[in-house]
Amino acid sequence: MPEHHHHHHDNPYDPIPMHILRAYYESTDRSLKTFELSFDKQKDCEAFFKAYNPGQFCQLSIFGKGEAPFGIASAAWEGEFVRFTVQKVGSFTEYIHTLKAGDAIGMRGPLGNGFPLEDWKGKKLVIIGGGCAFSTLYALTKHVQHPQNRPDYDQLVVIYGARSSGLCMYKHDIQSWYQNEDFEIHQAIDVPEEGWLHHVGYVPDVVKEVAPSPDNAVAIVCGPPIMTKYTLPVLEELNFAPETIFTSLEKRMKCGIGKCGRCNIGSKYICKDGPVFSLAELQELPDDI
Amino acid sequence: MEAKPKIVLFQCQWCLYSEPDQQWVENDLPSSMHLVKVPCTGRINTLHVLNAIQGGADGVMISGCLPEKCHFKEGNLSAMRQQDEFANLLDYVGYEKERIRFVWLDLQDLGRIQKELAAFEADIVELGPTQNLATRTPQTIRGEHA
Amino acid sequence: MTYILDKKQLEKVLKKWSADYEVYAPQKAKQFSAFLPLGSSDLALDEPHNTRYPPKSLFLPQTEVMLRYNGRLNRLEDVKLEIKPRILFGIHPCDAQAAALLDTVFATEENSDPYWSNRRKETLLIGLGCDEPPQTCFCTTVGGGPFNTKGLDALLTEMEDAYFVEVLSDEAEKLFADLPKASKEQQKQIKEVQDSAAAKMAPAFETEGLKEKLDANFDSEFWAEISESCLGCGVCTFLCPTCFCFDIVDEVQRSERVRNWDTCMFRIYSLEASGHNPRPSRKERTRQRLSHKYSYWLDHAGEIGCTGCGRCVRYCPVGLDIRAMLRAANALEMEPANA
Amino acid sequence: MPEIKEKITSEIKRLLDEGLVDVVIGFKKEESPLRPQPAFFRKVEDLAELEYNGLCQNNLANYLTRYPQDTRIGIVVRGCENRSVNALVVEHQHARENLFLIGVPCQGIIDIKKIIAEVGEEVSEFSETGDEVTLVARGKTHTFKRQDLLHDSCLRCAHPNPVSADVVIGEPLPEGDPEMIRKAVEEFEGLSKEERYAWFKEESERCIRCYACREACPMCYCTECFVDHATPRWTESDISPAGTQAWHLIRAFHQTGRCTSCGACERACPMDIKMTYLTDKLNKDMYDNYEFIPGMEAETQPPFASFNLDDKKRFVV
Repeated sequence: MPEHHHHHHDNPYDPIPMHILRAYYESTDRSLKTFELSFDKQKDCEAFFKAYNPGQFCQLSIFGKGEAPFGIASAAWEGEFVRFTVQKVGSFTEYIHTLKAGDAIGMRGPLGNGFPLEDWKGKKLVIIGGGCAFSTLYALTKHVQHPQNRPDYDQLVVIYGARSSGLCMYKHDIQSWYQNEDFEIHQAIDVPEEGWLHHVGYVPDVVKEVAPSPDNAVAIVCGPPIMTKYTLPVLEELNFAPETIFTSLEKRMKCGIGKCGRCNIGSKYICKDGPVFSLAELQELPDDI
Repeated sequence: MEAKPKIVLFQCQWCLYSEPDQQWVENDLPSSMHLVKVPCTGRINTLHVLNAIQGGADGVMISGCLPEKCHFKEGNLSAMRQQDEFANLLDYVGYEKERIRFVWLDLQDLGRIQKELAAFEADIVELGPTQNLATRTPQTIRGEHA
Repeated sequence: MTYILDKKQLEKVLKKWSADYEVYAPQKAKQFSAFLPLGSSDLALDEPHNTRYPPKSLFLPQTEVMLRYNGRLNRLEDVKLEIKPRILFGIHPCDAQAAALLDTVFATEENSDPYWSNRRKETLLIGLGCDEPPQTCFCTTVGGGPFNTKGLDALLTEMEDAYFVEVLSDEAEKLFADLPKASKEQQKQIKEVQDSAAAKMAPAFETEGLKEKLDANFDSEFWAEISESCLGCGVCTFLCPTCFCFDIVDEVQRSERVRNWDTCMFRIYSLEASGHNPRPSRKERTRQRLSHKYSYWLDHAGEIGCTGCGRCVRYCPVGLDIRAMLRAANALEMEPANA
Repeated sequence: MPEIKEKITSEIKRLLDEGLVDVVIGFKKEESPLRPQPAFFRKVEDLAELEYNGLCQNNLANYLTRYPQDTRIGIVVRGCENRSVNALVVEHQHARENLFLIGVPCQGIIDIKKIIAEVGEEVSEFSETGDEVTLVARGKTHTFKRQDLLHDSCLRCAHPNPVSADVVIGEPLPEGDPEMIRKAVEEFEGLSKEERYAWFKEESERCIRCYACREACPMCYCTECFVDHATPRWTESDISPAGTQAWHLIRAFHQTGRCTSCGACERACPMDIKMTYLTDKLNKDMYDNYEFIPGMEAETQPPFASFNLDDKKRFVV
């Protein structure tokens, strides 16, 4: 009989009972929808926020449909809810899109390691996102934005690209960021549109154009694989060291807690050891993505 | 058999029955019968039939157009070859092939679908319940043996 | 403490334990022996090798109902996890070692797997050493041995008319305390039997530096060569006592969330919704299987994730032999990674 | 046998030397004489490893679908393998002109499970002469009649000779008796339905869903198998009775008019599950209803790929 640890008796496979507080479309083509979930039970709420760190993800769970991982798009200070933006890509997300306020949903998390916020204290944050993967970066920005956290970090540069203005997420909030003096915000869309006042072009090109200084800075890149692939060399050209570049990986996963085995790259499990990795860490891993 | 046998009816959407019959099938089918409309009997995969059986159906009836009147020319005949042999295979492993019936129907056959279903139901009652093929039922923890 | 269990007393002892435990032991089934609840069939303790189906299934069943739910409410219903205490009698040391290895995956400090852990903490492993190890076995190569005690609560060594029982845990002590104790002389005999069994097993391959070879040759054509005949079935991994990968699916008609053994040898294991597959061919999948056992396990637990039980060798439908594959890996050059 | 192995070797050498093929699929020796392994010869030097004997238990046609159509493949084929190749050519899985079939009349595949049951797995030597098989296990010599060790499907084999090989090595063997399969099927059909179901249940529910049967079968080449299909999910993917029964029924059914009765599925099964009684039944019906035997030539589509208005005589009363 082996020694067993009994830190808590909860079953990590049991979804936390949640319900939908608010659901609203994020994009004009209705492919992106944001859900804010609140907890059925106060103790689950407390446990969640005790553990939560921006950059983490949750498994959303619908009995009969299964589970899928989604990055958390809200900061703890925003209230006792958890925000996700779900892109409609398959049958599971299609189903989630049909849910409305009041509907029941299950959630497991927070899972994985978030951004190493402690290590970043005192530094400038260059936040680079594209598409719906920007959601966790939104959570990060919201977190840093809070008056209590803001003094911990130096300048904040946000570069956010979407395919078109209609696909830009969190529009009203991001619009308000422009008023903020210690914020540098760059939005971009892929092709020109009438009335668009910001950058036009792909994210790597915008990064090149903005050319953030690597001095006392870390860069955080989250986006579709192709965007990440072309952004990393731009950052290296700008003299960001691999230890100061961070990204978040995605892979097929099931359990979310490092047991079911499928999301590994070499000996690292994305769900448990990630999803956030520094470029320096990634360079140590085999090409198994 | 205490309760009425559960019957799944696969109906080709092109071989509509006469209007009152179709009305009956769509609105008044007894609750022990379950209607599945398909674009052509040729579209019915044997997996559909097996699914119905494993889902608890006591009998499966497939209603298709007459051999030379298929909307897609010969979907019904190609279906027949497969469904016939599938029924033979099920029979081979102990599941009576009489529980799967193929009927050829035409628009003119007024009242025939009711008669066919009633006759089929009577035959299934006659056969009694079958234990010979597992249905999908909640599992106790299995796998702890080989 | 070492006790003597007379073979003639065995059935009686097992029956006595049955009052307080569910006792499982290898028994003869129609085709081959398997771990079954005591009384299912005749005991099969005399077979030269392991049960074909690994006893990991007693901790991690191939199919397990994790949760039951009410689909309409989208809410959980309770599934009882507690089990009656168990004894696995006659488990071979390689399988016991595998259970201990898998504790590092499932019985973790954080996010401990309750299904695994509940069964493990309620189960005593009474091992039976192998005095005639078959040629497909290679436990001594990977740090085990035919009389290795890792993971066991007691180890039996078969002698002429009796089993000599080395008790290794307090719980097991209670099971055997009534039996006569072995003398010094008898204990020496046990040692001789055990040593001679281990001596019969020649090292199958070199493990020193193997991890480095595998890591360095991640992109090598070697993987395509050794996997060319691989069928891509799940025999090696499903029968493996240390393979633990699983899939989680909702069985809709049953309102159950179920986990099933899964395997890196299947194409769909790593296939993503986008259609992208990081391991598109048997080459990448074979690499994952071998690297996991002989490299990643070392990073995770400091040990090789293979106990040399020989099942993958015995039952591979195309005769692929992991020992030959690893010897071939050892013969590779140390090239820079990601070359 | 040794002389056949030599002739195969020299034929492959010729094909490679003359640049007629890109790869030749055959068997090679492995550490244990019990387990020769499928092998892929691209260089003449590698031919020293070549093996050919009754223990070569896989159907090599299985590997054809892994190569692009324009790969020129040489392949060692016995009767069933030749028919599998034909069935694959019918289904356009490889271009016949890019295949070179080295035919060998087959005396039947020896079931290693039968050997292990008799003498254990510690076999150090294996040899065969005519109808006799000699094994050395744990230093002891055992002699068996080949017939007593043959795999069950080979005992019922009707066509041991290659039917369309480009070259045949060895003398043709007498054809088998097609009644053997018929008799076995009819014997099963003669049982009561409860007995038949009890058998099917016991066999199918031992399944561990490893899909070795699927992967060992040359005709199971679908990119996505029905059991792997996500929407809709056709069957339970676990080892519940309904899941395993569905797998065994539909796997067999998808072989209707395509299976060449090679028995590779059963030999691959780690749980010793019988499967050929299902495919034999389907094949028997295909012959009785449509006079079709899979793989006898490389032109005719199997019965389920076609239909005939005459069918209605059978189906419409």
